[in-house]
Amino acid sequence: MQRIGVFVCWCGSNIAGTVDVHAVAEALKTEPGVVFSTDYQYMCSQAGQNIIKDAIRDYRLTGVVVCSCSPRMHEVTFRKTASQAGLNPYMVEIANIREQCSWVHKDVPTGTEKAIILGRAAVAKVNLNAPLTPGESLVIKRALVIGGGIAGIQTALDIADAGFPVDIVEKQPTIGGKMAQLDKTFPTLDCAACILTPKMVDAAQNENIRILSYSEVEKVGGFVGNFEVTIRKKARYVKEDICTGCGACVEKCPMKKVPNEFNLGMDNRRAVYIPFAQAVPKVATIDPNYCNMLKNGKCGLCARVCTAGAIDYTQKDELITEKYGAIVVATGYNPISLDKFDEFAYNQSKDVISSLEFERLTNAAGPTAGKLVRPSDGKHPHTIVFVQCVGSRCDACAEKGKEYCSKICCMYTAKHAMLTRDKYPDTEVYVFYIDVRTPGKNFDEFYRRAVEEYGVHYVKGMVGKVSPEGDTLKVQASDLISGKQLHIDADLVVLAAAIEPDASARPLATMLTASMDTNDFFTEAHPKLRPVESPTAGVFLSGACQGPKDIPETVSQAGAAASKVIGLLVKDKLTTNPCVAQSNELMCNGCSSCELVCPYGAITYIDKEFRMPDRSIQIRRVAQVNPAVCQGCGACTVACPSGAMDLNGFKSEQIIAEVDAICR
Amino acid sequence: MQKVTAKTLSGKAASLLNAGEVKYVLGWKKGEFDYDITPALFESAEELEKDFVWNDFSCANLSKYLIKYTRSLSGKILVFLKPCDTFSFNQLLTEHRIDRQKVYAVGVPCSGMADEKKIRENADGITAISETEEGYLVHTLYSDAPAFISKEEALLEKCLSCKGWAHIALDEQIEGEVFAPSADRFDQVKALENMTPDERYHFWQNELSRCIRCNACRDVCPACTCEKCVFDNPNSGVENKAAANSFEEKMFHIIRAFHVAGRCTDCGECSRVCPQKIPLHLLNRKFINDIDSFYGEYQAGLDEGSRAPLVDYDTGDLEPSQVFDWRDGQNA
Amino acid sequence: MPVNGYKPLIVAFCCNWCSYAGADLAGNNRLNYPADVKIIRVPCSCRVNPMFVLRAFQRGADGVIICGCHPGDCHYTSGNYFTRRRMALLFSMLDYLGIERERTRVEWVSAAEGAKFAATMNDFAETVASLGENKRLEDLRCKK
Amino acid sequence: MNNRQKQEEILRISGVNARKCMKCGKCSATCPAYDEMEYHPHEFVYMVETGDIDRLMASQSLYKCLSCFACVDRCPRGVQPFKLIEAVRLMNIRKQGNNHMTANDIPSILDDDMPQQAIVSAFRKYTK
Repeated sequence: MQRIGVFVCWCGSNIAGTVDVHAVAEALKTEPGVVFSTDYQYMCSQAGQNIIKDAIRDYRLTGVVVCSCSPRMHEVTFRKTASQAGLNPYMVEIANIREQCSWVHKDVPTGTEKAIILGRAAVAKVNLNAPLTPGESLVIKRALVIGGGIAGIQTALDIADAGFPVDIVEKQPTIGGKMAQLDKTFPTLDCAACILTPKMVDAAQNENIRILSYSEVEKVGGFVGNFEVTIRKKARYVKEDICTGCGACVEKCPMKKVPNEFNLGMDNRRAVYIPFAQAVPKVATIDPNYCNMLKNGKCGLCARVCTAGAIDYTQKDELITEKYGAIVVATGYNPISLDKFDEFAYNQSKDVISSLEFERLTNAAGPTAGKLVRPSDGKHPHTIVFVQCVGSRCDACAEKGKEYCSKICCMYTAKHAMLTRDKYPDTEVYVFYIDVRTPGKNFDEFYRRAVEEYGVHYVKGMVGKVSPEGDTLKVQASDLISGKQLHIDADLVVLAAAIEPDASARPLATMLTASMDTNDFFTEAHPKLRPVESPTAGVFLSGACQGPKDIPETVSQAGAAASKVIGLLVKDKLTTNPCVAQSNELMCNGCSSCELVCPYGAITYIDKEFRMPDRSIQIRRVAQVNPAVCQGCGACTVACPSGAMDLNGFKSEQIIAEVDAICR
Repeated sequence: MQKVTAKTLSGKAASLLNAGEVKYVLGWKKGEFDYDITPALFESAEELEKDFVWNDFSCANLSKYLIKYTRSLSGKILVFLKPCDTFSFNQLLTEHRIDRQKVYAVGVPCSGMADEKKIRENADGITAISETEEGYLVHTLYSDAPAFISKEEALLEKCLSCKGWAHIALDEQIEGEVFAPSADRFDQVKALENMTPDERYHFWQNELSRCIRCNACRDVCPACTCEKCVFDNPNSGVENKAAANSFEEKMFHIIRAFHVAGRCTDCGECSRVCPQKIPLHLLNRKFINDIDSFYGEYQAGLDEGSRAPLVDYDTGDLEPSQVFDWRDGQNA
Repeated sequence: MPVNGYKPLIVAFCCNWCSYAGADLAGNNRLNYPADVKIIRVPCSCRVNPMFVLRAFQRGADGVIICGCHPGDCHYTSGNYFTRRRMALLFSMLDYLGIERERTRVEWVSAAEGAKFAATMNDFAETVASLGENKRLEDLRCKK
Repeated sequence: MNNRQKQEEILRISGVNARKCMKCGKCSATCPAYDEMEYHPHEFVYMVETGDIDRLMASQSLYKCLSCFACVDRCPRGVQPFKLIEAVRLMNIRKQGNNHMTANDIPSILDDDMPQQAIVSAFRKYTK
């Protein structure tokens, strides 16, 4: 028989306001096994915890029931308290009489009655509790970073600097991500390449970092400290270790009309290509969709000109399986497709472009070598209209666009407008905005500079329509301050497209069993207190995969994610949750039902000898649970017809006792 | 009357025994009465000669006994499997319950089995039953002239919707014709579904109130093969022998049906052995019908190694809240 | 929520990661629902054995509701998919035995859906209260 | 009907949630009849939202709306300004003697360029 102590918390007036705490303590005194019962203003306070510790010693308690807030809040606290007093922490149960009682019911009699019943259920459960001891699992001291943009690079560098090996998996032929495509960065206007490319080189040269470019994650198994990940290294038909990146193949390749994705299709590349001059790894890649040799066996020019002999048309995708202790998701973002925004004529006119395309047009390494010209005729634009919030802040029911604010558009549009006026003072620049959102260090100052020093016309209102007419783009917009409808003949219209998570994020989340919100952004473990951790243990979040972010925010989150990873990897062992499934071999049928429902592959079978009553020996197949792998969901316990499988901490007997106590 | 004779089977078994190919033979022998044919283990040709029975009352599904015997006996066991029994055999192989190496499986074509309960319904004090081509002559204490009951009238419930052979690798198959099925096995389930809830409740109350918890259904069921039944296990939270706890007494059948759901081959043994004539197969068939219609047709034991529906899922599965509307739509 | 003065007894099994957190959120936001609802915490909805559901009815519960993460969002990847099959079959069977189908329910409530949790419990409690006391399961074997 | 009731009536008839408006002005930016109007689509929404109903009901702007639905199509918040205008028009027409058109007005409007259908639909729209 257990000796149970009951501790009823007032939580100030949070509980005591709707629950007669004395009555609860009094009523629970008569429950089977209860030898001590009391109440106190704040059980979680030092004084409250001392009451529990004293009672455990004075009354030789074997079990503790705390009637208080949600176990999600203070179960850990009270377990620690118990263990400080020498009681096994798993002998503590919480009756949730705040969130699920005092806060949702209005009158004292109802609240008190329910609190007593909830307390009774907890006492019934503790009566059947058994001491549990956490196990241990080894931590593989290697991290995986998925995504090689600035977020992934920064996370990898920080982890590597702490001395742990890191793999970066990047699906493109080079790392660098979106930042590599940008021209200048707000609000300091330093050039993106100047600050990013040294980091890319650092990553490539860091002996703790292995870059798996042109690769994708295919399968994820295992658990925190011990993930097993299969990575598909796509065939690039060039031997990465031999290629010197000289570019001779690119020069000779006769397939010249391949849309260049790095410049968003505004110019062409060859079938064999290096995305950009500072690519890391600086290795050529053959595009199998365009290469004549790969498509129909005719050509082979690149192999002939390659002095290193790096071209290999027979290369196949390679599957790499590696073990990791931690995984960082840094899959980033993409601008949304503008196909649905007919009113802005994005698909009708070449001179209506997205902001990312504008970045490439003004980038010295871009298709026009940094000269801002109209994509249609190469002429210098004199009137440029920027439209903000294209697809951002849309109603959830609207078919196009996203509900959220994309966060970065206000600032980069201010940057674009300012730089245009700076370089081409003869241009008129209009920015149509709904609100200008500039919360960030030196952000508003930057925006004001665009207006005050550079004379950018900021117009409060939206563009309703863009119609291409001959050489010009007729822009019809409203100016809400003056109450006029404006008609502007523009030469170039730039749309600040909303950003969305990369399409690879959703399937990846499924593989990682990490949760996502309705917009496909990864969910953090706690929006305020654990912003870089996914709720799935061992999975961390870095950059825009978690929500729209600018570069400084991304970098700081990347560093934060890295420090969390380092904190995990420095441990040699993790204590495992002892609330795991356990198979009673005497009752196990060996039928495999549990094995088939286990999402973690924690169950295996062995043949075991059993001594029968007649002294004969029988060999039976029985299930065994690996406690380090089991996460304690309990799916197996229901699949098991004989009830041989049970879950520590949530045994069938305990749950039935709770049911009985509630239904008494 | 069976088209394959008992002599054929016992002769086959005896020769294998004598040749040392098998050490034991799992078959049937006569119990107290002519209609009471029970499973039996034979160790010699002489025993077979003396006791082996194969007739319309050899209903018992022998596969379940193989769990016990493949473990406790050393040496190969010959087992006779009727077409319906092969499903149970397959299912037990899938669940790793039988050591296939120790079994010599012989498939026996079946011409349909007789339901002793149907015969006894109209005849008290049966002294003997003799088989004819068309049916059975029932001799009783109270009449000199035997009464006649036709094979169709006495046919066992499960034979009305015979499934034929499972896909199975038998060691040997006796040639012969299998009784052809005719009825839709879900007719009664659908009829019940179309009743009002009150009607259904009264139907089941009437049936289940007769249960005496003799556990015959559990003991005969080839899916109920747990090392220890939850209802016998003090740690399951539901164990109780006496009726002090009302749970076990009343919910036994639902839980039993749930535990075999997706594994039940619909062999009908539960209803056959129930001394209170409770149509327990209607619970199992309800689950089978639901599984077939919600998740696609599935026959337990049809193929060895197939994944049972309850240890499987599809991301697009029907929601529990949609089940009734969906089925009402199907039945309408 | 008494209907005609009758207060039902409702047992709610909530998974620790979504629905129990959703219930906590309902509390944080002070969203009222009837005190007739008593929550039992389980790690995952797939821990709920049909025996627990039947046991609750046996012991006098008038309604049983199982809440878990939305399909696809299970903390343990696939637990609620199994729950969905098991409970669909179990509830269908109870209906087959003549037990009112409105007494059983499965609802997916995420950790962010405090309002949905409260609304679900209000609705379920009202439905169950309007059915009155559950005697059927208890009486299933006792023909009067 | 007091102001509050009128506001509620308009919202009820139109089924519009004026509070969803984020004042971006895309409706007015897109409106082909903008220059004809005293109050513009975004102002309609704002006036209904703030309960400035009488001025709106008295305005001729109501009848300048072409019912082209551009504002409905392009509103990023799904507010449907046109439906509000239609509702205000209805409110006007429903008042005794407030028909915007009578049968007697038609002959003077008719000319060869005017499609018959336009007359019929205008008559339907502007009279009770």
